[in-house]
Amino acid sequence: MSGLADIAIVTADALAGATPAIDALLTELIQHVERLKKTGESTSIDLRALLSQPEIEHLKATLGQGEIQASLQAFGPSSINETRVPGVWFVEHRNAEYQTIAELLMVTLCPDILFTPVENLSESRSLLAGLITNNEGE
Amino acid sequence: MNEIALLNWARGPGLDIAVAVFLLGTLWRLIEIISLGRKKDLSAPRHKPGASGWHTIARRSVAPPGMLKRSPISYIGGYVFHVGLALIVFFYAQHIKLIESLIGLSWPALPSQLIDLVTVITLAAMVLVLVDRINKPVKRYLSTFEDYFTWAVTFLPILTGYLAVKHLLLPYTTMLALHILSVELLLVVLPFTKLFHVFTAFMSRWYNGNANAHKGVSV
Amino acid sequence: MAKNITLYEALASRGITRRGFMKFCAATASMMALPPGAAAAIAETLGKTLRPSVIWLSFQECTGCTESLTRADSPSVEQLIFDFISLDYHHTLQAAAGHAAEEAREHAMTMGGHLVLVDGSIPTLAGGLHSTIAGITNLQMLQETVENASAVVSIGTCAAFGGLPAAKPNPTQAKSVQELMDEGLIARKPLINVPGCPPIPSVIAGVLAHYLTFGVPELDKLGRPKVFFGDSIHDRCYRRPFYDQGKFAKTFDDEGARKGWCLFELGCKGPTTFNACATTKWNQGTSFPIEAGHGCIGCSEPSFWDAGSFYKALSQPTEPLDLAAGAVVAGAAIGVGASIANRAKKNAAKSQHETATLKDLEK
Amino acid sequence: MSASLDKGVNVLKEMIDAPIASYFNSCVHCGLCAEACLFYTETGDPKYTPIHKLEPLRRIYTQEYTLLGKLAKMVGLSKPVTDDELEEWQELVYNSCTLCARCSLVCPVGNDLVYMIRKFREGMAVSGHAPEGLIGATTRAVEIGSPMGIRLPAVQAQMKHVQEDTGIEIPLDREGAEYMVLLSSMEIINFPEYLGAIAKIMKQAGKTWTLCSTAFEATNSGIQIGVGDIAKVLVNRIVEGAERLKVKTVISPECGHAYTALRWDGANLVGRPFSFEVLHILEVLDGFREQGLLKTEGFEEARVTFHDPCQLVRRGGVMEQPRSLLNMVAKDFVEMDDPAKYNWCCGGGGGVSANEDAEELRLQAFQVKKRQLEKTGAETLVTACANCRIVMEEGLEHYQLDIPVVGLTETLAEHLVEAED
Amino acid sequence: MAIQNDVDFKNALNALSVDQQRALAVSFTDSVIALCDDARVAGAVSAARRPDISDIELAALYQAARTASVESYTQCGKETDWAIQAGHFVANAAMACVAPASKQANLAWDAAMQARMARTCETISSGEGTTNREVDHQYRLLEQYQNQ
Repeated sequence: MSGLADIAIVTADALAGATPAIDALLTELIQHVERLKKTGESTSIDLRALLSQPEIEHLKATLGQGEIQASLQAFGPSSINETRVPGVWFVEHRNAEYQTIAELLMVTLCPDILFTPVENLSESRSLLAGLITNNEGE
Repeated sequence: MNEIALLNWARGPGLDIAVAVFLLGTLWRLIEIISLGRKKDLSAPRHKPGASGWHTIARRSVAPPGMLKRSPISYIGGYVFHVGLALIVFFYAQHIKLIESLIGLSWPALPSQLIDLVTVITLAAMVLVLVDRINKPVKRYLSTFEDYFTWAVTFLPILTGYLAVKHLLLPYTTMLALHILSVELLLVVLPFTKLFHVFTAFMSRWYNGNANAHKGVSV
Repeated sequence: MAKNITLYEALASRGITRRGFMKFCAATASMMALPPGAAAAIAETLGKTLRPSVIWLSFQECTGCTESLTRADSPSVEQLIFDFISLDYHHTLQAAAGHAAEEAREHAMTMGGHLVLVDGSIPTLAGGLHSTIAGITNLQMLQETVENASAVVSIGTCAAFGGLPAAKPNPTQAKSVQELMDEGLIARKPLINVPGCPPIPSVIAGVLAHYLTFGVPELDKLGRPKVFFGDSIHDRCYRRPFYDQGKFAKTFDDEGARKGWCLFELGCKGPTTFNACATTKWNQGTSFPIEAGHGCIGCSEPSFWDAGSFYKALSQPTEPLDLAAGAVVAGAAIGVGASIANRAKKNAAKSQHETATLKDLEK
Repeated sequence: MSASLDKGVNVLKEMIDAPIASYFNSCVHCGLCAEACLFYTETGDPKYTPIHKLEPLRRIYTQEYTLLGKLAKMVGLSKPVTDDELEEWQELVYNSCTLCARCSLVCPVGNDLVYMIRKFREGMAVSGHAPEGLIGATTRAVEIGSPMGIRLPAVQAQMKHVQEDTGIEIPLDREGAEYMVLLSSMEIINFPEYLGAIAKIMKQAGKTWTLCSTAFEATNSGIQIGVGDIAKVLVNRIVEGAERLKVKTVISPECGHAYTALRWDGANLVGRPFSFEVLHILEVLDGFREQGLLKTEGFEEARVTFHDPCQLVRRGGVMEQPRSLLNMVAKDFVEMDDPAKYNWCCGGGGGVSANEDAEELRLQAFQVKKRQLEKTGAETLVTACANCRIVMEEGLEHYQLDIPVVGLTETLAEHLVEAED
Repeated sequence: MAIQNDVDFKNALNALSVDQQRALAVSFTDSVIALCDDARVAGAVSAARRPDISDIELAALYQAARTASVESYTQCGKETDWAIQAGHFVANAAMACVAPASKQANLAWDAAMQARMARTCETISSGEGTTNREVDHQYRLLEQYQNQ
């Protein structure tokens, strides 16, 4: 061998494209969407526990991009995107080093993490007060 | 003792002991048999083409006229499971690896899907011959504990091997250990049971063929 | 950092917001291979749990386990968890040394309820004097430390199964924590084995997180958390299809190797090894040995050092057949002996032969 | 009388050799030998499985000549062979075995079972377990010179009778003749035409031949009962006779076991190669045919088939000759199923026909030959063994089949071109 | 014409019709019938004399004679009784007498041969073979038959 470069590290591209696992997941999603419709109950699925990285990529491409693209800056960046399937969200959490620490598929009207935490409201008042500029003379 | 330790024992000391017993037994028994010798035939020989011990070694692998019809299961079942066994033992990649590591020889393997198929067929054939042994009056009459024991000792390695490769029933580690252990059992009992016919059958064919070839009869 | 604060407070003090914390919990759940639904429960418990006191004991080991953990770049989830726990003793990491260090440990012990992490195996030959710290043997130190502990986690294969020090011929009679408990040499406490040489850092952290949130996780026969050690490398391996198709690399530089075929014949121990490498992967999920073109060496299994060469297929013998030659000689000897006896008997029969006549035909 | 189990076991210890050891080690109890044995196929009784007939011999082998067998005997796992057991086995070793060797031909592991039965009989005989009929025949063979009690005068009377019929002189004790012709008692008694046939054929071929006053009997009961020592005595008579008359060739008659006894066992019994050649009459005739010394005219109109005598064909190696000879005189010659070396025995060989106890079983076993025969639709059954001939006559009579059975030699003789003198 | 040898004898017999052959067969057999005490044999021979005998009868008689013949065979390896053996050949001769016409064999010739063997056996059993000439007797019988 002339060099390490010659060792083709063939990752699972061998298996790119739809796989039984993906199809299974998609069928499962249907159930979850149904439940969401009936009972309003949300579900989230940890993709990394179920699929290989290429599968996740493929699924991401399959589900596509919907109307909402939110991004979050807390303990590293996160992207929270609704897919072109209403009610199905793709959530990816990264740490400060931009390393993925969780990839989730959520079936919900709106991912909880987008809601303002009630705990934070306490500081809102003072923050807002601090924002009020000079109004003496009343 | 956990599975891994069992597997390591089977792959190490176990195999060492089994092969040793096999070699010891085989040499001992072969010498014990051959050393009984035989008298020289003083009658004037009659030479006929096709009549010799070597011809008989080959010829006896083929069913004589009419016999196939008389006992189809013995022949078809027998052929299938002997050929199948040979293919599995000598043409499965993992086994060739083993042989290579023991004696340094290696040859191309058969596709493992084919071996899978052969294994299933072989197992079926073995069950068939067992049923035949129980059903056929003659076979049942002749059969002793040894006949059923040796059947089991031959059947187990194929079965456990298949289950291991297919990851069925038990964790691979355990099944692989059981597979290797069952093969070791086979090696140990082979020289001391009717399984020894893997060697003596060829001697017998030769003796028979040679004696009759002296009379110009190709048996 | 004060001892009586919760993890949430600890994180908040590092400027991590509520959303950050929720995100952290989600990641932790994912790391612990729990359903994302559990994130809420984690958030709740971690919101309440106080910093536990942890004593980390290193015995016959190579510091690889500590390395594995500490090399993870901050602020990874692992790091945060270790920042959270009060690591009262770790003679490699702690600033204090000598008597100060030992005092820290004794102080932590006396309070009790602490968690003990162990890496390295424990020598038992000659009272265990092959490895001592500050004049006491590892065995004694473990005995004392475990006495009032709430649980023990064996980090790495040496602590979990004996590992390298216990490999043949095991000159120090090194034992695993499990063995010592089974033999009653140390007090029996809840024990979690996190084998691997080294273990995957996020697995170590995941186990700790699980312990802190939900207590001792479900374990397999070898005391390993099922969530991480439930599947064999082989079952989760992306090269598995090639195994099923019977496509094997024969050497490390052949066509098969380039095509990324199965490494079974090159000695991969994936089928007999249970660990999370194939899913969690290493270096923040970059890859794992098989992905890098090398077979699994089975480092998270007992006595993996004694399983023959790393490069021998599972179907191959672990050691040369030493008895064979002797057996051949012995077999020949027995055979010749038997044949001499047989000849003698046959000749005796011949000499006893009286020519048979008509009167020999009837009694 | 001095037969004893010890004598039997001792002689078996002498007999057991490498082939026997190899055979017993090879058997996998597949039972195929039974399918080849007419005593099993016609009765369906598994006890007639050839390998089972050898069970006592097997035990003696393992107990005497294998370490494990000795051990098993010591700890009582393997019981020693008893007199009662051998008595029980008499039926299997004698009554239900014609030494036809069909089993030896089909055994997939190659076991020569008949070789073992033959040796086992050595032990059975001297332990006193041979059947009365065979003992009688053997006694007459040794004391009178023929198993059927025929003395020289009877032979001479037949000679005279034949001379009168044929007008050809039958030479006796003619020294230096090329051929010495042996007879079997059966021919002297039942088929004197055989002698006439020889006379005519020899005349036509212009060969010198003779009978021998001290060795006219070819059969050898010693072989059938299985006592080598006695067989040796009987063979020696022929060897001495042949050497006294300085003949080139001794002709064995149309009797299967007489041929194998002389041709294949003879030299081994006397312990030295023969100074003369041994040929079966059919070998001689076929030789004449090839040299054009055998001229025939006309053909048998009837459809004929040929029964291969086991000892002559499968055990003797005379296979093509009967066929080429038969084709000289038969227009419509059909083979039976399983011809030549695969033939089925008539059921009376190996001493069975001389054994009253075996009669019923023999007739039962004959059914296979009956089936074969009916399938051919033959009107005449030709064979070349006086014993097969009578056994089949009886069988056909028993099953009410009206098919004449004739000897090949006489059939040829009837078609000889009459020498004009 | 005088019969001198078996060639003439056989040819002469061949020239005869089946019924004629049967008649001669009977007379050949008669001269040795005394050597056989089997009723079936005697019965067959006497029945064969009847010119009006039917084929069915013949078949039955033939079967009976045949059974008598086979039963009187001396088994290979059994002690020989020449008297019984003589009877056996008489039975064979009797078979020829009642052989169905369908068997295109020479009945008379077969009977003659069997009769001769019967005579030989008788001479053997009665000690040393007396010079009995069944042959000539048969030639004469044929001549008589031709001359009547």
